[in-house]
Amino acid sequence: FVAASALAPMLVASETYGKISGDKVVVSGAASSTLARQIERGAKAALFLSASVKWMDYLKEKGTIESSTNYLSNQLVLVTNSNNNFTGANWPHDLLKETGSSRIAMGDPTHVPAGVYAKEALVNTKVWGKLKNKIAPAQTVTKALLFVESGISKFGIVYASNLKLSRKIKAIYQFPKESHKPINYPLGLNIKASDSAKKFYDFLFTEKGKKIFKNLGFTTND
Amino acid sequence: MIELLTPNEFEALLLSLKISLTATLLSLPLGIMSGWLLAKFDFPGKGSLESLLHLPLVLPPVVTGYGLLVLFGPNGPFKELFNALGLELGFNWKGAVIASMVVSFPLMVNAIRLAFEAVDEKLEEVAKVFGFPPWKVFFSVSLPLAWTGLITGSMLAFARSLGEFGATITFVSSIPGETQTIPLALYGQLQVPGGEASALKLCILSLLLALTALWFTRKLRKETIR
Amino acid sequence: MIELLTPNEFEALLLSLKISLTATLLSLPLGIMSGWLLAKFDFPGKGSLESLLHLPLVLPPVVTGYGLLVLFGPNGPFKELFNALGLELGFNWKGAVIASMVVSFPLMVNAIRLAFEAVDEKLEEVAKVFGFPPWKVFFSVSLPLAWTGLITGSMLAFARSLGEFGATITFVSSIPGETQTIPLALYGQLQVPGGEASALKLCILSLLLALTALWFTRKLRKETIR
Amino acid sequence: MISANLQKALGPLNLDLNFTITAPGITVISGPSGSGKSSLVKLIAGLNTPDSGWLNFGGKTLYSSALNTDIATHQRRLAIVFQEARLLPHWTVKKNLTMGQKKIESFDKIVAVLGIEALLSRKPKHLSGGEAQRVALGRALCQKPELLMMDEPLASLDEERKEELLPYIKALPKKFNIPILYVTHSTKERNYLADTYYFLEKGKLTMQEKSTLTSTKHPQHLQLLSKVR
Amino acid sequence: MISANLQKALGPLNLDLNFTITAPGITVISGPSGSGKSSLVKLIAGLNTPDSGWLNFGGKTLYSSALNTDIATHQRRLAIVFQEARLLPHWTVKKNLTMGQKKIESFDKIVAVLGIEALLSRKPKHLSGGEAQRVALGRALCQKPELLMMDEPLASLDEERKEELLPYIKALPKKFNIPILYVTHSTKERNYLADTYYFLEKGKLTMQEKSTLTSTKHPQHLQLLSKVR
Ligand SMILES: Nc1ncnc2c1ncn2[C@@H]1O[C@H](COP(=O)(O)OP(=O)(O)OP(=O)(O)O)[C@@H](O)[C@H]1O
Ligand SMILES: Nc1ncnc2c1ncn2[C@@H]1O[C@H](COP(=O)(O)OP(=O)(O)OP(=O)(O)O)[C@@H](O)[C@H]1O
Ligand SMILES: [Mg+2]
Ligand SMILES: [Mg+2]
Repeated sequence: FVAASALAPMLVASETYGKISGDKVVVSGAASSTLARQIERGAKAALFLSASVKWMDYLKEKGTIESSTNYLSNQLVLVTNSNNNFTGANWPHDLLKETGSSRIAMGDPTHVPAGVYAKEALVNTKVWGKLKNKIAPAQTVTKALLFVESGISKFGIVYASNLKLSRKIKAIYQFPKESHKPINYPLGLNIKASDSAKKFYDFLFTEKGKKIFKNLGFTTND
Repeated sequence: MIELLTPNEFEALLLSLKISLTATLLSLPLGIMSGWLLAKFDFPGKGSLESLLHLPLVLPPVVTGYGLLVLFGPNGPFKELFNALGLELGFNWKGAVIASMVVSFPLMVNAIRLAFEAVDEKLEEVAKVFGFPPWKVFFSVSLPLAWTGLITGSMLAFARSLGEFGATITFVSSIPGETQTIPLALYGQLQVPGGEASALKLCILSLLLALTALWFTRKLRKETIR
Repeated sequence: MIELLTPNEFEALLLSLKISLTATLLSLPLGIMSGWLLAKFDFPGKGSLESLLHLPLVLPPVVTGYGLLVLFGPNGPFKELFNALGLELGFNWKGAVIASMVVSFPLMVNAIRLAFEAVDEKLEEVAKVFGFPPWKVFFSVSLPLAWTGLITGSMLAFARSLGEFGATITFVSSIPGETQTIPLALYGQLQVPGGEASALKLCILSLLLALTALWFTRKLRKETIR
Repeated sequence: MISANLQKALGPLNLDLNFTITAPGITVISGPSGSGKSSLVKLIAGLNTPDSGWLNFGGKTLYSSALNTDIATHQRRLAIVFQEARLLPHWTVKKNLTMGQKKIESFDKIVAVLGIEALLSRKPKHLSGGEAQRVALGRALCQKPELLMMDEPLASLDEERKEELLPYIKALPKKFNIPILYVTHSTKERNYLADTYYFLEKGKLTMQEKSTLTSTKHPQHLQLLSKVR
Repeated sequence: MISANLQKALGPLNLDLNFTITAPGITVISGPSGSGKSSLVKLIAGLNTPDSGWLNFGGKTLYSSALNTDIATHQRRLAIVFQEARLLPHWTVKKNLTMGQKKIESFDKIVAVLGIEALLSRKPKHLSGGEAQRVALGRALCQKPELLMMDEPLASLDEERKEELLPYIKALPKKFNIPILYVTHSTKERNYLADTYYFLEKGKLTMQEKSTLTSTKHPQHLQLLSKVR
């Protein structure tokens, strides 16, 4: 099971691994919360790559997952439609001024991990107070991206890895690492996982495995 | 009761009610027209119209929401029209109304269509013979005789609007007090570990609304006096 | 056509078809029964039955899915029952069928109910007088005369099942080849860079399925020969 | 043998039926419009539940409010020609006649006397008023009921056809050994068919003497008839 | 004045109507069941489109296949008593009579002669067969049409009521200066009402001589009548 935002590289990884080992890996992508609840309710998912530490901890508490490692990390970027000619030069002045009557697209800060980080970053850059009524809380980061793509939002705050999803989007500003908690994707192994599942788990930590994720905009934690 | 709700939940309740009611009432005239056309006439392009109407039923709500975003977004083809009308749909409750309407429309139309099909043509003929022009035949005979269908159709549309989630959140996001209806608030609560209590409360709210609607429907049905 | 599809897409197509068809066919007997009960009888608890039937319409699909997960999931209360029956619903296509059935049932029932309500009681009386026992009255008079409603109801349920997303992904997750129907595959593709082409293809697939269903519906409707 | 004592309130009308028909043959029931003739037929058929009373037929209790008996309509072995044709719209004329039964005795005879040979494969929607009524009549004649009830079965037929059908109906009770309850407004039909004759008015049945059959209850008729002819 | 030349194929029947009614008064049309009488009424009303031909009424062309004219039914200023009552089930009897109009001339008179005073606030569902037919007749009488057509309006009424209504109907053409087209199977009604008399058979209309009105076309009737009386 894999958080929707990390589905793309996981698909590639499973395919690559399938070619190497001959084992078939089945990947299922959805919101971390959905997946966590399914695992809690007995889904036979050997591996769980969560977009949020919270849901991983939740499962650990329930005893379905023993331990986890922060496998991936990601970065937060401010994006705009490629048609716009804003740059990040005047950050955050432009953001405040140009948003106007539109809304900034980001994950819902109450529960979407990307939104939680984005809020943190805005709080730390001291603009949250002015912007908190100007955000469009999307159900997922990908949907935040859609808002920017369609032009209904001028700006959006998404993961760096999301940039690969759309050619109509450009990043104009990368939030500094210190502005928010590290964005980590913890990877956990179900206590009931089979041996072959463990092998795939191990494969993900090989250089080959990590490279796949790097190619798609993630950073892997060594 | 109200004291049991947090302000957020109360806001969601009112918003759900407002959006669902508006969507149902706005759909009704169009639903009646389409149901009637489909029931009583054969015309070129009937098949296409039928398909178009059923689109939102078949497409996953995400796609519908995305479609709405493309169509009604600031770069969409209706941009000028909406500007002229002073209508802005992005990220506000009006957009949520549109999403609900689109998604619940097929349900409404089918119920109304079935009801119109069941109206005896011979009774419509009577009205014609006695000098009723077509519009009057429609309003004084066809429409009243299709009453149960109207009621059922409206109830379905209202209920579907109350439960509407995917297209709405994709089209207008989940802004508390603006577009965050009960289902969206509920979803939010489910995403937070430990949010189940509030989620359950919202669930029950939904149900209460639905029960009221059903009760109302039953009353109105009884008015049918064939 | 088939060559244009990746194996994954083809799998999703077959799965969607299989799940939607199974769900529609399995719902039909129950839908006919409920529609008939609601149309023809007044009984204590009718209101409650009606409310229960409409629940899945009012609740956001996510909640429905979550409810199913809790009720029918591998750790749910019916665990032993299902084990005894050799039925496993968790995370396989059967679970997806259940999700589709639950979600589309209100649509089916309402269409069938409307049709039964429109059947002239006097004709049922004729059959009784000529010695038809109740079951025969039902099968040889009521049911054939409610034909359009059955068709419309089935079509709505099938279309709704084709588009079903929220309850399914929440209940049985999105496992390729097992539970990943077209809408779920579509959702996945939207998460993958460069997935738009495939997403569009899946969209069109959905539409083609729906068009076929509608065409079929029109054919069957024409069989009505009042 | 039918004997009944049935009460039923129908809006402003209080039906109070008290009668015993011992003789076989045709019992004609007349009475002004709205006097309860069709309601009587429905009560005997069990399509309407009486408020109180009892109904015996051929030694069986079909209904009794005291005993809480109410035999279901489909077990009463009846055939009815309703006042309206009430054909089943999804079946052909032929299937409406046979009601799905395989073998109907003297089917061809019935079809011939009703003149509906040419209609057998049609759907009821495409029938004229009189054609539909003839099919409804044929449907009842195709049955072998224990009691046959007809509610103005000839009302919308042309006189020629009526004249052909009257002898046929008159012969039925002997042929099949069944009683017939025949509702009509027509003095002519009544005079020709009635073995027993009841007059229904304001919900009350009164048996008329045989001797009144040839005269008419309402002198006004004769008066007008003489004017017209 | 009505003149028509209309063709219409109805299943196996080819209606070929060719007639001119110049005289005011009542034109009676008889003919065996299925000969096309109701269809004729529908064609004149524009409820059915002819295959070809033309129809003139009072100097206006209502239909002409050559001129591509087809005046809509609601503009033809008609009133019809259909063979079936066809009351609007969602309206009370009163509203069915007035058809929503405020003032109806001699409303009370019509209601009285039909004996439907007690029914005015009822819904059609609760009417007996004859009651419904009387209301349908009343509905037509409440109109002030330019042409009144009646399709067996008295078929299911009791004879007393018929005798009362016949003189009323006979007086209508003079009173309102309109022509009436009256379809009936009854020789009695025909003889009493007809100013002109047409016989329809197998889709063809033939005008009957005035002199034939008092005799009957079908000797068989007399034969049976003598048997019955
Ligand atoms: N839509 C139709 N399709 C085929 N045949 C039809 C249709 N409508 C009527 N007919 C046929 O046309 C003929 C004339 O019908 P119509 O109702 O005019 O008869 P009618 O003279 O009024 O008879 P009746 O006295 O029985 O009412 C009938 O044989 C009928 O079956
Ligand atoms: N469901 C009902 N509710 C109220 N009144 C009713 C109902 N059904 C019938 N009636 C009334 O009961 C009376 C008897 O009706 P019924 O149909 O038995 O008359 P009928 O003798 O058959 O008359 P007709 O010769 O006109 O057919 C009528 O006055 C009718 O209005
Ligand atoms: Mg009657
Ligand atoms: Mg006719």
